[in-house]
Amino acid sequence: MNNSLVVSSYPHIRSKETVSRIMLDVILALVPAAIASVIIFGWRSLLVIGVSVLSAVISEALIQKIMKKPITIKDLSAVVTGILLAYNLSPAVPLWIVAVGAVIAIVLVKQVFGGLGQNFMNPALAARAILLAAWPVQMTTWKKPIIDAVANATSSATPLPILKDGETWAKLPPLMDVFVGKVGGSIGEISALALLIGAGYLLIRKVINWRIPASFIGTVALLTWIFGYNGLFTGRWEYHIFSGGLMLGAFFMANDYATSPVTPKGQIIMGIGCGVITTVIRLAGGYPDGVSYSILIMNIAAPLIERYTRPRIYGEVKANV
Amino acid sequence: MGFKLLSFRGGTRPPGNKHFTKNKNIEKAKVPALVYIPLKQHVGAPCEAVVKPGDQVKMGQVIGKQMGFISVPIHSSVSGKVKSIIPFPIPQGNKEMTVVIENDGLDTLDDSIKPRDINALSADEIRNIILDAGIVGLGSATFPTHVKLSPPADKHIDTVILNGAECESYLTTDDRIMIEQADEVVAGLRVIMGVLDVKMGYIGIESNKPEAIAAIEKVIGNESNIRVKVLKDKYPQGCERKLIETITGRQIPSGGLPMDVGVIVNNVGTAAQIYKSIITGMPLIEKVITVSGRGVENPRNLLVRIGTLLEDLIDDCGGYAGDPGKVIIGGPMMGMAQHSLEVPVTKCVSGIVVLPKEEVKDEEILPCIRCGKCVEVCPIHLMPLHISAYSLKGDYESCKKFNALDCVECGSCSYICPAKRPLQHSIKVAKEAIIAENKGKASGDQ
Amino acid sequence: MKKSKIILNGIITENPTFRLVLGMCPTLAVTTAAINGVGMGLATAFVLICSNLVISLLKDYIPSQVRIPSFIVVAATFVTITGMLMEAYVPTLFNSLGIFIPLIVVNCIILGRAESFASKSTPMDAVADGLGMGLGFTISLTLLGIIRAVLGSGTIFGARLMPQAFNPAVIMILPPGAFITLGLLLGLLNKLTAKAR
Amino acid sequence: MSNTLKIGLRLVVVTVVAALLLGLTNLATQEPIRLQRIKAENAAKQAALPQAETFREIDLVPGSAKSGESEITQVFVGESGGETVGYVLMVKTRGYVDEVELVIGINNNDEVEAVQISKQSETPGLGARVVETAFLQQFHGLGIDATGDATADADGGATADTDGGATADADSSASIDADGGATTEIEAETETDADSSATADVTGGSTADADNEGSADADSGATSDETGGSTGEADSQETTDIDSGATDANSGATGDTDADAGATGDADADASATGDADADAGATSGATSSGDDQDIQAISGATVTSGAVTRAVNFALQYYRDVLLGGGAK
Repeated sequence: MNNSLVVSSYPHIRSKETVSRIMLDVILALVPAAIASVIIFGWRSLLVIGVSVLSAVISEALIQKIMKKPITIKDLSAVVTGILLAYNLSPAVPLWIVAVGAVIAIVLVKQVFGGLGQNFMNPALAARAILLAAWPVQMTTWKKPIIDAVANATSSATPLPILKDGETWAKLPPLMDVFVGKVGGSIGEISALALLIGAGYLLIRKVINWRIPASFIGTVALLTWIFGYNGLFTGRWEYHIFSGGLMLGAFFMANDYATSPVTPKGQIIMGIGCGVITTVIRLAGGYPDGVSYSILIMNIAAPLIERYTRPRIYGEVKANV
Repeated sequence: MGFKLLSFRGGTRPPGNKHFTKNKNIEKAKVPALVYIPLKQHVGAPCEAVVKPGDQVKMGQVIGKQMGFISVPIHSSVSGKVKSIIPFPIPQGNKEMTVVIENDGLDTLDDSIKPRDINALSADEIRNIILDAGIVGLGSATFPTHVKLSPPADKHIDTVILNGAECESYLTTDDRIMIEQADEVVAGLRVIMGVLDVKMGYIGIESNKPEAIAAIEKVIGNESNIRVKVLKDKYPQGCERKLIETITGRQIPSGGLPMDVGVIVNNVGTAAQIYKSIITGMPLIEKVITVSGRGVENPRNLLVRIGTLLEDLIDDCGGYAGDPGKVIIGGPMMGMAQHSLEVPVTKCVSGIVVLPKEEVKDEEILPCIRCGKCVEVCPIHLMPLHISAYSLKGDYESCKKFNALDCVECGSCSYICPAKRPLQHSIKVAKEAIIAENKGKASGDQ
Repeated sequence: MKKSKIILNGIITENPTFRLVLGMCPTLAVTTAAINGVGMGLATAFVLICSNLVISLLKDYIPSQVRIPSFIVVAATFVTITGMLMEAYVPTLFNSLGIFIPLIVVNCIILGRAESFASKSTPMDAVADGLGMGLGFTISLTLLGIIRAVLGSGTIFGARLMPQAFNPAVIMILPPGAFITLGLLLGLLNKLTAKAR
Repeated sequence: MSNTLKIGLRLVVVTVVAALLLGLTNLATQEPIRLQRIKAENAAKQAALPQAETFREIDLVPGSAKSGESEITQVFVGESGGETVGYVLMVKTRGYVDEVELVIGINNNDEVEAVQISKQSETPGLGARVVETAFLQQFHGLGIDATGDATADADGGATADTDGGATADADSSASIDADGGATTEIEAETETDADSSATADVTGGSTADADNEGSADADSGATSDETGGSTGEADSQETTDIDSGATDANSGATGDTDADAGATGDADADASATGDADADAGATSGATSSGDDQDIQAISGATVTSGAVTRAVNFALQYYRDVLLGGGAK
């Protein structure tokens, strides 16, 4: 008789998926954007990312120690939050703001609400919103792309403010520049190309699904095309989808597990909601970009959406016949 | 049969691992010197022993008599002497009264066992034969088959489905039965259709069993009222509800039974057993069992006498390969882990999987990250994360609102969960609590 | 009950802001600077003491069916009087507290204490309760005001506290800052008192 | 029935007593409040035009008293010893939160003497800072000729609601000077009448982009001056009109630079765009007397409020020029 046999409830096999593996995949998927950022803005980008990640991880460990909870930094979720926060900041941002932001994200938004999976908003975006309200000057100090400065010195304007006014469209940089990321902006959001490479990886690895990104980007594209400044169906949607934080937001933040609905229908509603709010802010609002605010607003609506989009269970309708 | 494989929404595909035994013929297992035959091997009331220690019994002789409608008799699987009747562990983990028989090795047949002419029998006679043969659902559900074949008059049954999906990993029992006993399977289906007076029969087989599909199709030939349905290789395709939905497009109402949508589902092994028992008169005393997994030296498909202990079976397969981590009766998704090998094979056992130590990891349970994968895989379209969370909080009322009772306990959610949360287990806990409460209420009302 | 205990109760055990979580509107709105907190707190304390006293005196006269309107009338009277007096004699404070003075009427503290304490107690106890609650409110508001002003503008009671290099976090003197500060303070106090128990 | 009556009666008694108390208080405080208000008003008028001893209200010209968001509500003639020493205009304008009321004193030199804010309820720490002396002092000496294009300089975090109010920068050498941790992009359209050169001077860890447009005809051309770890870019082309301007102003050059410190343009500049254009005020002092350039720095980030106040002052000056001067009041 062998007493070393393990007895547990079924299933006795588990998939290879683990939380840290998922986080690692997300980190890997974010690497191309970091490389793009270093090429475009120089090493300062990497410094910001480093400070952000380090502060996030340290503050997670510290707050868990203070709150006498198990320290879970090895699940890598703090690293992901750190990277995402940095990606939403300007490469010229003072480093102390980065550190403060990471602490806000981890302590105030994530751990205080119960840690991994319990945060009601995307920690990185919430931290960014707080930073922006707290230090508007420092947060909106931008850095010109270094690769652009040499080649073409006429304009460093990013497309979004130009897009706000139909008359200035002539100033739009070439679409390819916008797509590759040769424009100003936050560290992680400038290169749609690099983000798409990462997003492709995540889709293949099945870490994310297509629902939120597709409905988000699709909604923005459709609405910006319809409501162009020069009459209906004249919008420059191709600029809209590759500019600003849309790619980063759609693939890496709007579909953040903890803050988006788990139901398939809910995810599509979430994406459409984000798209509508983003478009409204971009076309009619006071800010150039609305991606982060749209995601935060929809984050708050996510539990409600989830409640009303509970999948119809097998056999439910016919039971009433 | 189109080119598109039939499937359903939800589900997942754990590694199949059927290659261990897929191409191995069914062989007769060694008959042990002692057999342990529990008096409860089916869903329903346990049997009452009709032999006492010291009695001589013959192979196929009734040793436990049926108690009530939902129950079947139990037969001796060997000839020999009753040694004792003791409480003994059964695969489900608890102990039941068990008849221990010393095998005399002669396999002397009981007098009642004689061949019959299948064409001379009426539907009721067949039902009685099935009952007397102790046949239960052999997929592992062990629901008495004669009950299944006696639907209430108000249920109009128009379809019979044989379940040859075998979506569990490792197991190749049904696969081998379909390949080697295709005639019996199809004949068994005809018997069932005849008893129920049904015009249409389907055999659902997953696409990963091409040999079985070919064998069955060959037997069917041009017969127009029996069809093979090729199903996508996906877990839990073999779940009755999903099988019916996939093949007929009908959904069993929440809380209902297959017969509510006019369908009766039987395992392919059950069908073959029905046919064999009718023509040979031999009751259910042996079963085809897959012994597989990296933890056994020589994985095999065996025809095993009921009452054989697991240790005898493992020995028969060359013993353990390395250190065993887990011995599972059934497949790894829904099977029952055993803490010892002193457990007999009963009618519910369709396979034994031995996982080596290195495959058994004690995974750390992390907080739910709301990835939604459990929602995606749930074949019933439940939200396991919420039910589980409520269950762990003891809020069974909310579990009920989230349809915990509809859970089919396939374990897909626990399998897929990256945080390794015991989703299925906690849902089961909630289910049991709700059922207990409902019963309490019902008896309170009376 | 001892008066000192009643007063302490209002300041600590049942602090209206941190324990009873009453009067959130002025708490969140006026605490952009410590001085506003002091002013608002004292004005509320004054109204609270007066209304508590009067309600306690009238408790046998006012029929229970119309007690709520009566309490409101009493509170509103004192608020209006306070407003007039402030405008006449301390116009600066009146200007900075602005709209929140009339809103003292609907401050739950006033009605809450009238209903749960003053209408059941002797006049002197009611005054003590008003004093305690008023002071508790003042202290809470001042504390919030100090934190927000220091972080949000680097000043305390108008004097520069933080070094020039400090970049004030503007959000702290905006409405979100009020919520964040209050939330964190509530959490902190709960944690501290939970330990004490 | 009678019970209901009794209850009602008691409630009436309570309310009557309350009304009495209120009446008494009102009686007692009425006079002090009135005096306070007069005092406050007078203090504001006095502060706006210190040289006056008494103020006499004159009639408004209704048609000209309102323009866009700004409205002149009262006009007083400030007198000292029977002599007119200036005017005080009460102006109402629309701020970010609510109405802002200003008291604007204009002296006999046709310049703004002082501006006072008599009522505002702007955001504390932002718009509410318009009452600060540092901001209001900037209006001192503002002349009437500038009214059409008086420009201001946004300093700090301009909120995204900027509606063009925060404009500007002017000095003889048309330099845009972004310093501190400021800024996004400053687009300056420079028309310079002098031998000035447009320079973008960037210091600190900031980034500036001065994009000065015009037609280049200057002798010095554009220079870009970068210091610190910043990136700056000056892309300037100037219109030069050498003979006219250079001689006019005391400083030897007058520039009229219009820096738009509006929304910045980046994807994420949502909350607040910032312009930090710091005009070299010293260089303009001479020019102001001739009324060519004005610099009013928006305080903090609240460009909506600052802009509204600036426009209100300009409107008051316009009214003064068109109505009070034009009407032969002087």
